[in-house]
Amino acid sequence: MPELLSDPTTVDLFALAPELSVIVAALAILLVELFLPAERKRLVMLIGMAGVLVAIGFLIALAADIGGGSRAAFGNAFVVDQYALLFKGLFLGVAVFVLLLSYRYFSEFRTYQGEYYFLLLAAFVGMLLMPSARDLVMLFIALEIVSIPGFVMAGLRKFDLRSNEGALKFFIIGVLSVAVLLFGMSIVYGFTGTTDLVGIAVALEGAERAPLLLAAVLFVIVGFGFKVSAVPFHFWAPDTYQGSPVPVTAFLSVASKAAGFAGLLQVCFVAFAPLADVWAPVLGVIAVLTMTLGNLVAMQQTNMLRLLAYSSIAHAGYMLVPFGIVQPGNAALNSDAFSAVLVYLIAYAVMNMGAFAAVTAVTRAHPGRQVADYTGLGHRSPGLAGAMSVFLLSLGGVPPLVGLWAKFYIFIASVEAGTPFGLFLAAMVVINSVIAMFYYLAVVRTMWMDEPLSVEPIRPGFALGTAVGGLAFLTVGLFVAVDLFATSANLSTLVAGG
Amino acid sequence: MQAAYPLTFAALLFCVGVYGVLSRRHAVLVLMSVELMLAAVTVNLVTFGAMVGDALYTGQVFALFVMAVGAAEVGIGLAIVLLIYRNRASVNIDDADLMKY
Amino acid sequence: MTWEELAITVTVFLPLLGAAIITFVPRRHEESAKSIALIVSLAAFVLSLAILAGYDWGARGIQFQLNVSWIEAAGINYHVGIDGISLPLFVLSYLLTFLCAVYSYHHIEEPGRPKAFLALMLMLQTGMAGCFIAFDLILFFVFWELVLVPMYFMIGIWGGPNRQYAAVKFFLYTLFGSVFMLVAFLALYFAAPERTFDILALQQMGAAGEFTANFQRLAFAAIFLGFAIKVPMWPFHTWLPDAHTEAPTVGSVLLAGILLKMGTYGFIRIALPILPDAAVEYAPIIGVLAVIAIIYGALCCLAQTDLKRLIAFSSVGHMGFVMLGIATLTPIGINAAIFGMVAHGVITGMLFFLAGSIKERYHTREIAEIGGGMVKTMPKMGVVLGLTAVASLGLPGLAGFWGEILALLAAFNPAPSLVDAGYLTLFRVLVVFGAVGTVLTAGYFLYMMQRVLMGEPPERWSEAGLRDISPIEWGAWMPLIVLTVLLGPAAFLVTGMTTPDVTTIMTTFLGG
Amino acid sequence: MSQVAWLIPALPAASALAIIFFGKRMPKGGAEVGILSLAIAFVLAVVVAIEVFSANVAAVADGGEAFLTTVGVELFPISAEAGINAGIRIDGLSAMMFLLVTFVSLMVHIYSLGYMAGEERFTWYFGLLSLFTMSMLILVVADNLMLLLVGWELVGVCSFLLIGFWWEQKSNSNAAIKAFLTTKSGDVGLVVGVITLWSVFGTFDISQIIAGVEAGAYNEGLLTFGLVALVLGVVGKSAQFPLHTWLPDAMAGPTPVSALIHAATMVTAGVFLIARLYPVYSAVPAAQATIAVIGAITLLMAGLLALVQDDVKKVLAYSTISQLGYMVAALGFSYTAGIFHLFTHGFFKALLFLGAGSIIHAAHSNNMSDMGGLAKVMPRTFYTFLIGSLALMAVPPLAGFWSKDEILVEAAAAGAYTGNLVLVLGAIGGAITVFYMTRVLYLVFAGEFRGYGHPHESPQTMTAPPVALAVPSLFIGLINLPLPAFQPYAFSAWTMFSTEYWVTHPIEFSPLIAFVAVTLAAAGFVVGRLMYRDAPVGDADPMLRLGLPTRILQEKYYLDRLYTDLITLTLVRDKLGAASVWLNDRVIDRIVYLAGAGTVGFGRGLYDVADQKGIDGLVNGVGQSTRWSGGRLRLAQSGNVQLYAGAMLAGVVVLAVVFAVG
Repeated sequence: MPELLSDPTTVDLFALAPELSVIVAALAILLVELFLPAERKRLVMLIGMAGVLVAIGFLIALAADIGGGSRAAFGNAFVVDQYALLFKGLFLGVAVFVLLLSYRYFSEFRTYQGEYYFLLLAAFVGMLLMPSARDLVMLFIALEIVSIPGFVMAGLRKFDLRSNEGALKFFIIGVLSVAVLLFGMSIVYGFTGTTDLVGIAVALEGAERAPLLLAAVLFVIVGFGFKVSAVPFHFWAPDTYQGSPVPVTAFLSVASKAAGFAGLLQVCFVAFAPLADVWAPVLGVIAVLTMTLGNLVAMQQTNMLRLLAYSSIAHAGYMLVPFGIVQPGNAALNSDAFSAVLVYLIAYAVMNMGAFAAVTAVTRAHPGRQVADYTGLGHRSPGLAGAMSVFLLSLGGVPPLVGLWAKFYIFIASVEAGTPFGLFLAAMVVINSVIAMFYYLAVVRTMWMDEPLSVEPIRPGFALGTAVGGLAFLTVGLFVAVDLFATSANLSTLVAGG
Repeated sequence: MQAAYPLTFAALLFCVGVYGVLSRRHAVLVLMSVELMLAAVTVNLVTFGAMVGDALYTGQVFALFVMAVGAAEVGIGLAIVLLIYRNRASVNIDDADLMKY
Repeated sequence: MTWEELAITVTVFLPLLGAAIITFVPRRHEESAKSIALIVSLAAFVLSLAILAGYDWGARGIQFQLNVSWIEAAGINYHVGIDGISLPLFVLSYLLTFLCAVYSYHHIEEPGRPKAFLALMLMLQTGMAGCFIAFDLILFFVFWELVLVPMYFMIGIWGGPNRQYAAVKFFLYTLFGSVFMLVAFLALYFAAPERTFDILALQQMGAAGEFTANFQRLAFAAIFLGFAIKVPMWPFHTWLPDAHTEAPTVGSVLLAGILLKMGTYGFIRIALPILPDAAVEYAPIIGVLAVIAIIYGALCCLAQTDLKRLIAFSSVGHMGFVMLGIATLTPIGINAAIFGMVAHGVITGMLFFLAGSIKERYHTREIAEIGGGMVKTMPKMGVVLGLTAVASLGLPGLAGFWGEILALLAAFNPAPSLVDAGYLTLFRVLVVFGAVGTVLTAGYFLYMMQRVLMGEPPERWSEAGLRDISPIEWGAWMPLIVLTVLLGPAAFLVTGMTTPDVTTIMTTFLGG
Repeated sequence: MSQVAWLIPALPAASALAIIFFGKRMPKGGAEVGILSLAIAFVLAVVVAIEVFSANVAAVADGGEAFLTTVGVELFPISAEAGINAGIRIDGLSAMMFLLVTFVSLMVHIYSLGYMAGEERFTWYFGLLSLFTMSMLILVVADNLMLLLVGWELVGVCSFLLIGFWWEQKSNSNAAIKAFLTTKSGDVGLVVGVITLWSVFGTFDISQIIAGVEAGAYNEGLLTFGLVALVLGVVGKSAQFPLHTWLPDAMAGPTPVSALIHAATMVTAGVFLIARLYPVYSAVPAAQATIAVIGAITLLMAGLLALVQDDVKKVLAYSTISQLGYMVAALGFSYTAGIFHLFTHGFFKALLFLGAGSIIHAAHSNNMSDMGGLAKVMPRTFYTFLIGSLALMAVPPLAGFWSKDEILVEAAAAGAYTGNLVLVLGAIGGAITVFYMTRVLYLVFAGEFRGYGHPHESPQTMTAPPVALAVPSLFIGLINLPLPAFQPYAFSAWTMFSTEYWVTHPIEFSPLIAFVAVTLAAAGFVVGRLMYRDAPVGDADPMLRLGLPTRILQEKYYLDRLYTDLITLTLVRDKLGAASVWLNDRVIDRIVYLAGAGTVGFGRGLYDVADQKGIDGLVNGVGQSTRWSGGRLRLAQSGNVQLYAGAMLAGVVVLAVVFAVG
């Protein structure tokens, strides 16, 4: 295994360019913010936006450069391939929208703008690293770079007890799960003698299945399970979502979760692929529990953010379904499952981001964040309510919105598996989709069919309006291109690049 | 073989950490328990690093990373605890139950 | 791209475009949404007539075909086309939408807001028409579901006092069914020897016996659930009376006129040809349920005190005749079903228009409140209601007759495969019950006419100066009245179109 | 001429449209259009009849085939092979019906000019009359059963509209609904029968069906079923026992309507249908026996009912039912006897109804107890009514004598139990007929006027049509004189459906039967005169003083109560309908609701129990056990973060065990 021994000190600046440009922007924000008068501080958002856009530019250049191949740095610990690029593109796209969401919110919030944008970009650096990480160490670092700024951002509303509390819960559960993850990683390292993902796979192939090793594999998966808020590692999510500033919640429920899935994909489909017959059923069961619990509890919520929190738990459940059908050695099936997760992730990012964008707009007029605040929104701000309806219906899976297509891929993959368990998973997705419609529809109904509380329209402002409109457009129109996502980055590129 | 001793030690350490996280009411003690868990990981990594003996000293390097990141984490954690203490004059973890269900 | 290839796409998506345009109408000029909707729906209707004019009546198979790849990874194509089975319903959907656009000049229920209302209506049009031209299961499904949302809003915002309940019930009921349907579609995709969602390809495989009996049974059950809820067949009908009763007039008209037909159309287009063996097994069940629906719908109608609810329940019975025709698996039965669908669309659409206008004038739907004597207070409205009611009860010479009698005729002589399976006697018994159903149907309609049209009008209505049919209403209704009368003697307008393709689609069953 | 016989129904169709759309703007409210079109149609009918009848006479003379012209087109296809046709079938039967329908209709049109004068919906009335005539003519002319069915249903709905013409009164609309629904119930049989015949012969075409029967290639059981089912339709439409109850109620309509629809034409549709399919029926003895028995029961039962009526129109209505019974019974064994009675009866019953209308018009009441002595004030009405009555009483040589006598002769010739039943009941029925008509004559025309106001003779338009109808009532019986020498040129030859049938079923005369019938009739008259010479009414009326029999008859054998109360109201509307709604709202909907509510409740339960108590409780348990071991523990309800952590770790442990074992 020559690449195992490749020099870990090699650096490919071009391959690292997107990360570097975001880092530069983050540092620039910290610096510039010091010299701006209080009322102009919000402009640092533009620096962040510039950094993200430059990173997107580099991303495009990288995509053109690697073609079907890959570039690597730090030995083989950091790899840029099509898979990584797709995720990076997703993250940077989400970053653009999170920045748009944050602009008005934090400029009215008035404090810690520089810190917030710095932390946000720092977290995105971690995300950009995540899909490229092909080494346990690198994965761990990327995960922590995503998490640690998240803890701070969740507690950014310093004088709100709820925010404090949300941050604390997030922190404790996060740290605990990282500890478990690390414990697992250390044992895996001990068994395989390497931290390289492909190396681990090679070592696990045909190795004796010691119970301790299997437990360690589970520990590693649990670490990511926390990030994607799978049951029973989901407890922090509703409280933290409720307490955090809304843009941060959006970040947590979309970007952070996507990063978790990126890591989970790499760990499961590369490193632990030989043990798929062990972890797949467990993840399948977790998927069912996650979506069922998420949906059933979401139904009870009166707080909009908690509702979306449980909804996002449920969606994590859907996304875990393809993991449940993976079979060792069945390349075609695994590739389908892999694509299904990717497509769902992208769709989920678009529609959930949209929902949070709309919530951000409404929260400005109604800080209480109750579902009741949305009563008669359709009469007050038809555009906003229309967009929100599109997002919610898409989350519910109403065609031809993008949410349906995402579910569709999961259906196909799980039926494709042809096993009773696969069919069971498909059936659970079906049943859950119907259950989920209850609460999505309830919100839609409240928005359109109840008498409004006031006639005063809610104006989201330019940045937020652009975000809402753009995301609504994507939610409606993306179905034209779902195929592209499914085919552009399939499992083979990840495995080959690893 | 000698590796059994440090590994057992690490496992015990981890369990103590877990126990602490679950049972201590004082937030700082909880943070310390987390540190114990991370320490267990570090012991594990160093042991395995020596046992595997790979050329890159991955285990040891990994341990360093864990320590560094652990320090950062605890820093953030203490900051959050401080924040809570300032707002409600209590560092009891189970007082933080404003949001539930 | 020629006109032949683009015709359907343009016609189907034009209303959606219109809906998009309407949303950009500023609120100050909300009234101008009506003219836009009128122009768009008229243009779309004219386009559909152009397709009708360009259609080769004698030919079999689909025309105006366009088949391009859409989602290649999953084998989903944008495959559209039209044949004799879909053409009548396709054109009818455009006609009804156009008439609804005309009618909305006359009246839109509280809270008004024509902009949103008409945009939804046009969206609905795209979904409805799309269902009839889709030759790819997934495309079909998308259009099928596309109908759901606008109708949900129509009922939920512009509906009666109990609108929210009705809207949610409608939505979840249909969604429930359609999810099963989607699963069945996927199952077909995977079970096909050559994976495809193409309806025509799957039909050929179905005819060639590529699907095992057990698979067919399961797949048919799932598809059945989806379509049966939409039709609605007894006992999946309970969403219908609520939805109809609460829906605004235009919503009821389109719901009864087109939406219900999507279910029956689905049976003819998808369920029967792709799963012929299961169809033979399920046909007796469908037949029995259909006849139960006929009798049951009529009995429920007798007990109704609410005019609109009565009409809604009458749909259950009428669709029962349609399903009975389908259950026979014979060309005559299918022809009867399609004719029944068109006739029901025209007649019941008209009845709902009338119910809406009556509600608008009397401010009540309660028959007792109306109190009779409408022929005196509003002679024209009364006569039109009377004519439509007798058409609905199946009077020969009017549109409602052929669908019923031919369905009975077909049921007396079901397909050879059903006879071989020993169901001949069952079907003949069903004929007798179905015929009894026609009497009950006549009964409740006459009873309704007696209570609404005849007698001396209560004083408050005779003095209220109720306005008779307005010119706009005449405009919206005249085409339906003409069709109601015309489709009786000129039934070839439908069966002439359908017969070749019905024969093609039924060949599997004809052999036994 | 017969090629263009479709013009005969087309004319009233055109006039119906013209009247309904433009009638209000015409000087006579549209009536003139109706009368004109009917007059032309009548002329055409005469021309067609001459052509057909002479051709048939010629056929008899040279042994050729009976006259038959069919012209048809396919209306639309219903499958690759089959289609629905529209076509006309002209033969002796349809030519005869043309004559009857157009003539009576024309008379009724003219009569209505006076009778309906000043009526609010005058135009609408004439529109309906034309529409009805068109429908009836479609029924008559149809060359296939489907088209016949169309006409059949159309006359039903016209009848509904005309019975309920004065719909302001609930009783009228009730009667209309009753009539429509009762006949429609019978139509179940018709529909099933038509479908069955299609199933047997693969066609609706009457010629082909007859050809099929002659070829003998049919499923006999199915055919019998179909024909018996058709009889059910006949029973409904022609008001035969037990579905006759609608006809007396139908008298709620304007009297001219009763004359046209409920005496001469529509109610004979059933008789016509059997006659139309006579060759088919004659191949199935069981069906023929059914017909004969039903007819026999009806003729007697209805005749008895006529005895106790006070309403003059109801007497005539029951009399009509009774006479229809004769026709139906006759068709059990003889084609010619049946349709001959149909033909003659059409004229004199229409005459009687028009006369009754005139009387009612004058007395402002339907009840005979409010009449009396009208012979003096309205002589023209009296004499025409008398002629009609005598014809109905079968007094020789008036129309009714010949046709009724023919039925009895044929019944005697047919023998067997059906023939004998018809013979006996028919003879008794004849006496009853005479009796109740005698009662009517005395109560209405004799004695002093008992009503209110001053009755006077009706206007010209209302007296001329009865006069015109009196002529055929007097003489029309002579066209089928049962003389062997005359027969080749008589009615039986004109209307035959095949030469063979005419040859094998000669019309004969039996002096014995004629004598017995006349004797019975005379007895009836004598008894009637004795009882009603002094025009006793009300409680004095001997027929109303018979106790139980009167009661039974007045309650119409309780059949109506059975139908209306028990079936229609109790069972269908109140019980079954309510039951269905109950089933709908409470059961089916409830199941769905429960499923929905169950899911919601399950969610709530899961949320309360599983999430909050179960998972939380599990969490509590895990947390507690750790706390115990630490020695400083209490039951802690709050303290969430650590419970979360505990749950998470518990999950890890459980999964780890699963993993390690798996």
